[in-house]
Amino acid sequence: MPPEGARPSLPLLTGSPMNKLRENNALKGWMMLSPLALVLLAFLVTPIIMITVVSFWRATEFSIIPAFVWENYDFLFGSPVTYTVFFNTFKYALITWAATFVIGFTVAYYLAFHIRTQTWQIALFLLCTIPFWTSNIIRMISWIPFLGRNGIANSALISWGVIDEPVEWLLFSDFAVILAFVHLYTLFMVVPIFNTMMRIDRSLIEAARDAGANGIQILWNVILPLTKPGIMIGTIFVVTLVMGDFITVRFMSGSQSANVGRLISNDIALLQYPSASATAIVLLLTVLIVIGILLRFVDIRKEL
Amino acid sequence: MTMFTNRNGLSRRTLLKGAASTALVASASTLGAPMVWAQNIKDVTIRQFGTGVSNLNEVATKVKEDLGFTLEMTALDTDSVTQRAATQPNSFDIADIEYFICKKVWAAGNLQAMDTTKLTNYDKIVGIFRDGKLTPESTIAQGTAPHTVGFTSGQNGTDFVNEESGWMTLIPTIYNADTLGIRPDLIGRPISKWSELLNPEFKGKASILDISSIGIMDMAMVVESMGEYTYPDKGNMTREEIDMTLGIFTEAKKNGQFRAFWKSFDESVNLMASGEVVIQSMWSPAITAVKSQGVPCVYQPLEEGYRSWGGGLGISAALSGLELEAAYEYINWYLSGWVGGFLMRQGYYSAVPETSKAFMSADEWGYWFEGKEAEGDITSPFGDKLAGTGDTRDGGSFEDRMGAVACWNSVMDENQYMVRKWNEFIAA
Amino acid sequence: MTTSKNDLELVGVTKRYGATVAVDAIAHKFKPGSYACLLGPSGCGKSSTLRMIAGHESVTDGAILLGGRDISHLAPAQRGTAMMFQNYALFPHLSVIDNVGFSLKMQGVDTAKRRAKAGEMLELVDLTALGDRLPDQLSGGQQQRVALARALITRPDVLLLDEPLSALDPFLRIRMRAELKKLQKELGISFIHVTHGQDEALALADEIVVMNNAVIEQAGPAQEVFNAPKTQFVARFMGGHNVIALSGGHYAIRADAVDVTPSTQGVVEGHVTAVEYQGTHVSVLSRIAGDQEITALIPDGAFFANPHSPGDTIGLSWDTSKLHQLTA
Amino acid sequence: MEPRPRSFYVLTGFFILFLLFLYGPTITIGILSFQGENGGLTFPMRGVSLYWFKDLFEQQAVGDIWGSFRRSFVLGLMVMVTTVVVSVMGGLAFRKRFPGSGILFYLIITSLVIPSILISLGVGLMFSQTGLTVHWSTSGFGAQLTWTLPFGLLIMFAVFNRFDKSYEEAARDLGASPWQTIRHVVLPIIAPSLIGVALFGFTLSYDEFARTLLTAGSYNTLPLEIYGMTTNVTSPVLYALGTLTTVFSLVIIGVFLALALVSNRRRAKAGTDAGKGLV
Repeated sequence: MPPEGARPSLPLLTGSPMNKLRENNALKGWMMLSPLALVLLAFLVTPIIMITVVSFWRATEFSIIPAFVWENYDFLFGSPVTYTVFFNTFKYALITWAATFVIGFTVAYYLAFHIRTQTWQIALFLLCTIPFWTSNIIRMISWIPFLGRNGIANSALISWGVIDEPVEWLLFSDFAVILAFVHLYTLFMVVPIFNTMMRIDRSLIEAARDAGANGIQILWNVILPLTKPGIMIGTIFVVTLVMGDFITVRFMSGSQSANVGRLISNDIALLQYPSASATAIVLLLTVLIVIGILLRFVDIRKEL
Repeated sequence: MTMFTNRNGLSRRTLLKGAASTALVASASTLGAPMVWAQNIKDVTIRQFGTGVSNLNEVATKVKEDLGFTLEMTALDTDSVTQRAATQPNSFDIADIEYFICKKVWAAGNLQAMDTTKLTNYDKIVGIFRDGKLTPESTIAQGTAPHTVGFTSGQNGTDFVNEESGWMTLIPTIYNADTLGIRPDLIGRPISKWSELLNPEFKGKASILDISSIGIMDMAMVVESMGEYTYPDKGNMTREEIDMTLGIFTEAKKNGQFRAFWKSFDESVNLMASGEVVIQSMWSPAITAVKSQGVPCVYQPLEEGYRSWGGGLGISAALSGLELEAAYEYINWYLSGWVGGFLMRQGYYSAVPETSKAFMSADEWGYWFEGKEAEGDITSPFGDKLAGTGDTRDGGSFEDRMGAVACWNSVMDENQYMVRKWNEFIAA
Repeated sequence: MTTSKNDLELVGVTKRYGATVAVDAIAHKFKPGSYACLLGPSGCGKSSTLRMIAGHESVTDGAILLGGRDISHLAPAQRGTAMMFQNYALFPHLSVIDNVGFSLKMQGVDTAKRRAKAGEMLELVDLTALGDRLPDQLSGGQQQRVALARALITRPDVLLLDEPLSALDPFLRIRMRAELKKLQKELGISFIHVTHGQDEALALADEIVVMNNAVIEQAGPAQEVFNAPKTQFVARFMGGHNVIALSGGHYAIRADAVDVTPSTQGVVEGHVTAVEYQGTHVSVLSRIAGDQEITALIPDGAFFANPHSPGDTIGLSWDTSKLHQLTA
Repeated sequence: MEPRPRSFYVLTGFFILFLLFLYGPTITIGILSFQGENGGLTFPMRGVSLYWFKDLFEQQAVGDIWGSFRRSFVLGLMVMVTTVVVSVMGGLAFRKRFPGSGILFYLIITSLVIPSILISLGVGLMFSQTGLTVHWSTSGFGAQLTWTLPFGLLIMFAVFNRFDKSYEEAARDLGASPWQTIRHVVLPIIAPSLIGVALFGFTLSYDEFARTLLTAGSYNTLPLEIYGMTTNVTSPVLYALGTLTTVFSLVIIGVFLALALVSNRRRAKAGTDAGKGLV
């Protein structure tokens, strides 16, 4: 085949040969994507279908029975606790998002715009990532000696004379849960925001300064809007990680609070797979709706 | 031929060896000469799983030493244990589970009944696991008492029978009587009733465990002790009783009575040792662990008695042939005393105490089993000092403790309802 | 002496990055209200100079005076300068009209007024119809005009242009050249335009400042710089000149002042090495004694009447009065 | 040097606080892992010793740390290789739009955002209902890929968005077959990013907990083992393990960084501009 054959712009290649070429593209594309498609089919699509099916099944103590009943959903929507738990899930997601956003944006901004050499930028960035290589579970439980009634934080505050009695809400509280979330997931915000910021043309900042914008105005009118894609990607990570979590809430609230993930994991632990499945399906739909809304603000494929 | 499932990637050589000895076994079995395959049993690997309480690597090491075959241990938390026993029959050969879990999973058909005639020490197993009575005069406690789920009607039975039928579902191994753990130094006064758990004095400093089938029993003990209600059978509540029980605790939770709920052994230890909690439901080795950190902690005997639990070994339904023989041999070895002594020296009880006695010093036996004052330092099998001269065990002797059992961990008919309500309680 | 407000003067302006000197104590007074080009090869310091004037780079030493006041340490927006960036630096997230009105927004001007003002500016650059588009929906030429409008809306005394035409294709470049020149005349403010193209500088500038190695080699009216280069560098860089080493030193002579004659009749004898047809002219490159190259630019009629090809021996002659001695 | 604005110092302060926040627990773990022989999981320190590290190398009362470490390591490598290969193929294929590519793209996004416990539950159910046995190298492997592949693909999308296509066109003009173009032009240019994908693939797998929870079968991976240990172990050996796994992770990062450096240096030596093709 002559090399020109690869150039569809040639007038010769209209009509059927063109179509053939397009088909060929699809075929080639699918061949290249077949391993990916197979993995997703086997370990994403089929499990979701499986969960959907099982959510209509019945369960006994130790086994699950194929059926088509709505009782799992009835129970789920019939219990006031479900609404509390979903509310909690959103609450954790929202507060964690706000905190990780403020911290992540500030850190990324500092690294991208206040650190001048690339070597230092990379070095400081790596410094931020190191703690993320410790096992999540160990990182989480190590807050306990820090925040406890007789923990480091309370001892320090007492010895400084800030407080007289140990502060109880540091541990086993919503505060502790969110603190752990922020600690675990801020990097997921820093990375994409830093990445987008690094791609902002520095002359835009100069142009803004030229136009009389002060630091805050530049931040608000230039950097923030241009960082939006990174913020969105970070938001997607943080929100989905928090909404799907079930371990952090358990450890850090001392099992006193629950989010949807815990509801599911408790059901799983008690072999109530159909009930867990129904909750999981509702959670999945919720997450997908939230992500769908977020994706309206950003074209992920273009912005990467 | 089901004898040699090529499960663990046996090499061709072992397979050949196996085949040869199968023929030998076949010809020799009539002569009653199991010695022939004793050569071969070294190639067997038995996979056991259970909670960390008894799935100890020391046991596996000792098995290799004494019996020659390999025992692979996987330690999981209580929920995962139930899950695996019920849903992953192929992932284990021996299940080390609790009796109340057995009630859940036996009907699933994942385990096979065991022939008591093959158990050398069957006659020495304590009464609790045979007819339910510690002594002939004992009354049987409420809940899932081990003997009620310990026997099935025959080799292929999926039911439970109340008499010693010769076919056991689980071979009993370990059990204990649980109560509340307290920090005497932080409480500063005697505690004698279960109801103290909800005493507003301990607001923000109490805890219970977040394992529904065990937790609900602790709750029931508290509710009865408070004089709120007397259950016809704590081990088998009605929906109303479940609602009422959890209602009382939800109220307390909302009032900030609890500092945390714990799900794992380690959490309960840390809560107690760090002073986050001063009174909570607890397991005996957890008390030991707190004490070994130099923190005063008492496993407080209470007026209303103990909540008890028992565990045993079940054999996978898939097991047969040489591996089944190995499993029986392992179980017989398990009951022959070494493991019993090992467990008793940590504060549990052995199902066959008299064989264990040989593996304990007189002082240890006196302290742990007879409730006598220690004559010297009492150490755990791992070398930690647990008690000094003159100390006595919390709750006294075996008879005192196991004789005061008020209920057993259980699975009730309304378990599913209870589980959902429990889930709501945790989320509330 | 009167100082008009667009009187820009550089006094010993220096820029050092660590040990590297980017701009070495340059001094120059720009003619007010004129079109000036900073010309030089890349790395000569012209961009740094422009950015120092704009306030995007600090001045290591020296002062920048505009209308008599020292602006060297003022914020960019307070200097009375405005900058048009090389790649235009249009805000990709803002529409054309919002880009143009950006500085007004920064001053807190309300939306209606801002838009009206921006509209006027767009009219000036002929883009009224495209106000609502986003920058990446515009062609290069349109983007450039938006950038121009955005810079001019601040009513600067001096407009600084950083290689503004480099991103355009040749046709557009020539058209924009004319427009820039026209605009400068209309507005009557100073334009300082950085470029590395001598043709661009010649076409636009009233005044050319040639920079090399962090210093100003020569500054003056375009014609003067072209016709009377002071140094070898300027002569070569401006192009159209031959630099010849003669007994008295180095001399420059314009290529079109060199005649091709039969080999014996010239001032010197040369061997043709290349012949390039350039439309109106033909350039004849030849090598003379001393391994020097000389280009002669011959009107095409004259050349084709008496053509030469590489390898020919020819004579080269010139009017000695057209020789121009170089200082360095 | 340009003078620093005041905001720089404020932000530097903020950044230092952020680092303290990040490192607090890691440092706490680090310090407590040197706890004396009789010390507990919390402060105060009772002496300083290497006892718990030594203890880590002896047999624990329960579990099998080194076995689980070995499994996690092997699984990490499996996931890493698969992620790199599949992501590159996916990244190449996704440069053109073709029928069905949109659906697949949304599946990738779904895979990225789906709560991990759903994968665990779904894969577990799927295996148990079809009578298959869950095992870390089959179901666990697949479940982890649903998390590492979207990551790898997102990185590849970012890489190919910035990939100058004229390199490929040049290669094709010079007579390279499509495979040769990929092998000799595309892959060398994107190699540094592939190291990144590999690092992500390995560490995401090595640290994955929720997706492996119901899919690992009889043998624990390291995070499951650590989780198991939190239920049974009450000594600082847990922290020693935490410190050791952090150090191990750092070694892995170090190896990858060194690889990147070496490949860069070799390029510099060879005097090529490969790797610069990303604009």
